[in-house]
Amino acid sequence: MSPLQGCLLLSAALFSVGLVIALARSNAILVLLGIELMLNAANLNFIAFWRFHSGAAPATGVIFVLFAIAVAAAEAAVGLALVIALYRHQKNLRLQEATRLRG
Amino acid sequence: MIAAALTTDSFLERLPVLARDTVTGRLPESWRWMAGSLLEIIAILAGFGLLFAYLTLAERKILGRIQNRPGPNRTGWFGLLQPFADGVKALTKEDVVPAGADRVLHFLAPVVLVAVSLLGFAVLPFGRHLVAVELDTAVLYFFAAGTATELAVFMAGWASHNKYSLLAAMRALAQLISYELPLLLSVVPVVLVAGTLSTTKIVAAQGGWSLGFVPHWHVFTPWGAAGFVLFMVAALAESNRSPFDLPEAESELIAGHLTEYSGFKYALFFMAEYFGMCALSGMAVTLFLGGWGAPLAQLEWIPSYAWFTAKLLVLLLGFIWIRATLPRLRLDQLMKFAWKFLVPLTLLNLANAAGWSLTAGWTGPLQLVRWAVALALVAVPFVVLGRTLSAGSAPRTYRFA
Amino acid sequence: MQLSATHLWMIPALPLLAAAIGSLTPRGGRKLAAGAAIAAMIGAFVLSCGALVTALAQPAVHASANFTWFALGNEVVRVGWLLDPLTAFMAVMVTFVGTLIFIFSLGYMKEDRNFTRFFCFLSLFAAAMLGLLVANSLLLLFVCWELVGLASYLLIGFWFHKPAAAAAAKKAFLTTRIGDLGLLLGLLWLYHVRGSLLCYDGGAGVLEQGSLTALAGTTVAGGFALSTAIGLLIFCGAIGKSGQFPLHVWLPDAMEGPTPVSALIHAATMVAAGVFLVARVYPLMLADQALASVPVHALTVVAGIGAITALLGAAIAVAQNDIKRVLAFSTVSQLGYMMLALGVGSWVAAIFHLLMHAFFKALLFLGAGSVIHAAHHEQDVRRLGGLGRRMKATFATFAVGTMALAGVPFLFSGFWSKEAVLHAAHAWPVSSLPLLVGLAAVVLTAFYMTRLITGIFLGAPRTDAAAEAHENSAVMTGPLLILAACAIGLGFIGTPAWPWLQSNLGGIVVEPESIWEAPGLMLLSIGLVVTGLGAGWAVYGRRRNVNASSVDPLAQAAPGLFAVLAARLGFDEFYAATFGRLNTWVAALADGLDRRVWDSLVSLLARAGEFSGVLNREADEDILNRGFDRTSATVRGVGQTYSRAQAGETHGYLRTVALAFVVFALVLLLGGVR
Amino acid sequence: MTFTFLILAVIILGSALAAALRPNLIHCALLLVVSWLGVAGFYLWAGAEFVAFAQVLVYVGALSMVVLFAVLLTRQSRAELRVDAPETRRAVWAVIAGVAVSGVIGAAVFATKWDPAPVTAPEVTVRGLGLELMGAHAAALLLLGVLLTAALLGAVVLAAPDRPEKEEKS
Repeated sequence: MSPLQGCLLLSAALFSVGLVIALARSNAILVLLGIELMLNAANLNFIAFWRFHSGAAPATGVIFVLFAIAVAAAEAAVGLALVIALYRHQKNLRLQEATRLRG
Repeated sequence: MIAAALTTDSFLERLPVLARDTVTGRLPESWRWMAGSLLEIIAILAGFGLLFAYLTLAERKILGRIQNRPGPNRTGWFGLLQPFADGVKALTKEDVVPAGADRVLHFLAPVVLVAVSLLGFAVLPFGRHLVAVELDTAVLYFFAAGTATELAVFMAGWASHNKYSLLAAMRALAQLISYELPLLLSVVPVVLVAGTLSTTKIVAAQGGWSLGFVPHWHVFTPWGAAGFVLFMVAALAESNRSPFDLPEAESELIAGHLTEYSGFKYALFFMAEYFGMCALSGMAVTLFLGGWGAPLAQLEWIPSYAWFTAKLLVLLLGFIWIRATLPRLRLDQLMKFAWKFLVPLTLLNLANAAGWSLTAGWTGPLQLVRWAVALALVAVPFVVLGRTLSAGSAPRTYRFA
Repeated sequence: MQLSATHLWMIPALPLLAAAIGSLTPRGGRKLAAGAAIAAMIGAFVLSCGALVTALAQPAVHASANFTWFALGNEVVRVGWLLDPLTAFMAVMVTFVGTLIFIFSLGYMKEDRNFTRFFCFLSLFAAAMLGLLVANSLLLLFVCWELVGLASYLLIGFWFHKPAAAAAAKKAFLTTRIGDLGLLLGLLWLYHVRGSLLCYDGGAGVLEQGSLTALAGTTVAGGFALSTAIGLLIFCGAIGKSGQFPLHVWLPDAMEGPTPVSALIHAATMVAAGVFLVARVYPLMLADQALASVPVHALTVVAGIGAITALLGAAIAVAQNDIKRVLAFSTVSQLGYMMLALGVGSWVAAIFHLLMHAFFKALLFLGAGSVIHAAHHEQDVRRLGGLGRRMKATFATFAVGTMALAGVPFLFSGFWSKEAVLHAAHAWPVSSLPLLVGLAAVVLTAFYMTRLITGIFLGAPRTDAAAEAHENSAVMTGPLLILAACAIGLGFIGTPAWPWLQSNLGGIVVEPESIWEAPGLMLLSIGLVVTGLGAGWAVYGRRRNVNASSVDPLAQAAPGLFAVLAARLGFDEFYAATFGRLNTWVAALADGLDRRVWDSLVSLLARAGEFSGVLNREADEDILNRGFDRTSATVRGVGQTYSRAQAGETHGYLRTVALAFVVFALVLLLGGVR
Repeated sequence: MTFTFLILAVIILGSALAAALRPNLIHCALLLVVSWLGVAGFYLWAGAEFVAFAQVLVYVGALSMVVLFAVLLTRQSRAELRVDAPETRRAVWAVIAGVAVSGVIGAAVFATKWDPAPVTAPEVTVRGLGLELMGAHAAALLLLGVLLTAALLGAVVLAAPDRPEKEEKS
């Protein structure tokens, strides 16, 4: 197994764990954190390819990750603000109860 | 890489490196790296541990002198053994963990705090050849390492199972987050002008003298002076020092998030605070005061680490002096100060530094223009913002005091 | 100092600038507004003197500076400035008298709230008048002419809160507008025929020989020469502005404005504009003289109108009690003299009289203003009296003005100019009627001026206001003294012994009638003046202690005639009964048309629109809407069906996404796609 | 495959898995912080120093704080932090989905024929990175600034109370 494959497998596993957290836990904050984990897994892939795979310009992977981190920060800020708004509406954070937009 | 430059330096200058090489030179090649790192860690731990011990003593003595009392003077000669007595006391005290507390986190909080506050020392260049880790991104590393302190404060507050501790921790967090912004922003101009994130290169960029006696330290430029002041103010708040010591205000908040800590855990918190103070002061020395550089070319024979230590001590004594002088701020004043005063000023200072580096080629009378503009960019916003913020709040008059 | 025609525009520009300054000055800036106005007038006076020097260097030349104002297609409208002795003398007179009136106003309007506005209007008035004088184009002249009308409207109605003032302003504006209509028509006709309105344009101007020959050579309906028709139309404007019969009715009413305004209107500017206009287009008027075939020459009409006006004004003035009204009718009468002089062919005598009259009439009006100001705005002769002792300067200057107006021989300017007019009339071959009328007016003039001066200054005060009056400040008496000096001294520039003015007015060659040729006429006229003065003294001068309510001696002697004269021969009533009623009737007709015919037409159209709208709506609702309703119901049903997939459960969505990803990835993997 | 990498993988996955299982919300959050630190360690191991420190600054320094604040702001009592255990049915489905995804990705990784990888790490200095960011990626950087500003304002608007003035009155 090459280092690249190892990294990709780690990333896949991390992604799955994030997915499981997001799917299984009912607390909205934890769901958000699971999504953050998935994003981290994606970033991990970028770095892995940047390091172990010949390709584009030398700094592309790093820059990609930097942008991804910044976007993730923005996403988390908005997400947590949404969580607070959600809490103000239904006095708890159980995501399965936030079904007011059901068709 | 260091060895090449070594031969030209004086013996005193080379002494620490020589000492390390003497120890590691006896070991097999593959072990040298590990042993060298260990030696450096031990040196930092020992040096700053001792510094911490005598800093507490110095603080107590100086505060005492300022408050017209002798301070500790019973243990040893002039009370010089007092820190050790305190250490023994802290070690032998009962370690109380409140019922219902999160035991793991309660234990982890001081450990994490001390650990992360030690991390910053790794990138500080103590002397010409004395830096534990030479990183391309040293400044970033320094502040990244410092961020975990907030986590530790939160852990301490939350794990104590005490609502006052938790509230105090939240307040402390708010303060730390608020002041981290001006702290980081006041560093950016230095990075911008020096063109690097490496601490050693930043120190190197401040080498040399103009007119033969004015060192090229950043503090001697308009933006640098402003940046230094802003950095030190934010550093005071980051290390929870007076007048920003709200998180642990003993007299008002029963020591805040530290309420439920006693014995050696409390001592660890204490230690972490001093370590943080030392690290930030060391960073200030590195960024603004020319690091280990000597103020005059004639004084270069004194070894560089001595200069660094001297500057560091001056800053630390300044911290103590400020603590003895200024009263504590109210929380809203603290927040207002950070967001409405420090942050705008640091942003302006950043623009100022950008202008400074753009006009680096100006000579002759243009140089005067450059200085005038930069000075105006420092002074005018300071005065205007200060006037605006303090409008309506005249000095208080006390009727019965 | 010289001022060429090219720079002539600066003369009106200065007061215009002052007017702009005055209009932008807030109410408190009295010194700025007044200072700017007076400084501008003094500046204009200096420039006018320069222009006069330039003009006198070559009296026979009409120096002009023309330029293109704008172009409409091929039609190029050109305007310009004209410098000849007529312009120069008039400009000097206007600026000089104007300056004195402005200074006088400083004192007279001191208490008025709208002081700055007053000076703004005065400056505008002066600017318009000066613009009229320097214009070489009849179009530009017309523009300034209307501006004069506007400024007079603003000034007569300056105290517009007084209903009488507002009405007088309106009357002046509308009445002069009737004359202006004739003027405009004349100008349009002239432009249509000649394609230009420039007076002098190096041979191509309308007042130059080529144009005049063409105009006189064309005959229009009724056997009139074209020049006669156009000249008479232009003369209509002069009738309106100069208050000639039958449009004289506005002039006495214009007394409602502040007295300096009356002085300005009657002495220097507005009424003089009419005479000036006729004088300016005199070549056009003269063009038909040589033609024997025309039924009536233009100048004959002018002479006739002038004679009627002269007699009429003098007669009415006899029976008026308001100081300013007496002076106003006197102005009407004197303007009649000028027109008469123009009509009988003595252009120089007319201008001479115009200039002299400007000075002594300004003097009289300002003196009247001084009296009115001192007597707390009491203008009724019957309620004054005995002011001579307390207002010596005013009395003396007013007496000088009276004697100049009456034509007391040899010393006073009025005598020389009046004699010139009478002799010109005497020499007129067409008819002796103007001469007789003129002589009659001489008697009447002397009579009513004696009545006025004795009523104001002699005898005992008849009211408290008159008793408390005292002399005004130097800012008001100063101009009076200067004008009095002019009223005496200026006459000598046109005496037969030294006809300096006559020889210099040159531009048009009309031999001045020497008054020595008919010494009998002069003696007769002197005798008539003495008769008038004596009669006045006999009737009014000896009856010192009459009280304010007593009946006028003339009214006792001839009550019917006096009443008719006092009612100004009923012109106002006559106009009200004829034109006024016609106007009302036409308005009623138009109103009826509006209400009945047009209204019903419009509402019919509206009904039609309404009906089509109803049709439209019905079609919309029945046909279009139903179709849309059905479609949208279908769409809504589909949407409801699909929206069941929207479970609202976030986990479910995420799970679906994940499993879908697995399925697609499997498909790709098993399909062997790399 | 090095020893360091294995340790890092264990830290990352272990703390993440633990976070998936712990009932206590605070513990979950702190464990995820550990996981993020592990990812930062991975970046360091891979030679991307700058990204590693950025990861620490953003995730450990800022995001964790926001998360903890959110946790404390949305809680009424300490007991509430003990989140209910996942419902069994949903948990099973979640695990199935997770295993399926990782299985598919793993299969894809093994099914792909990778080029013989160049072992030399690409050299990226901070200076080079900065020049690249300010040069080729300047537009993206500007957009990112706009995005962050918008996110900040949006977060403030979302989290602010609906009608503060009404609350003052009551």
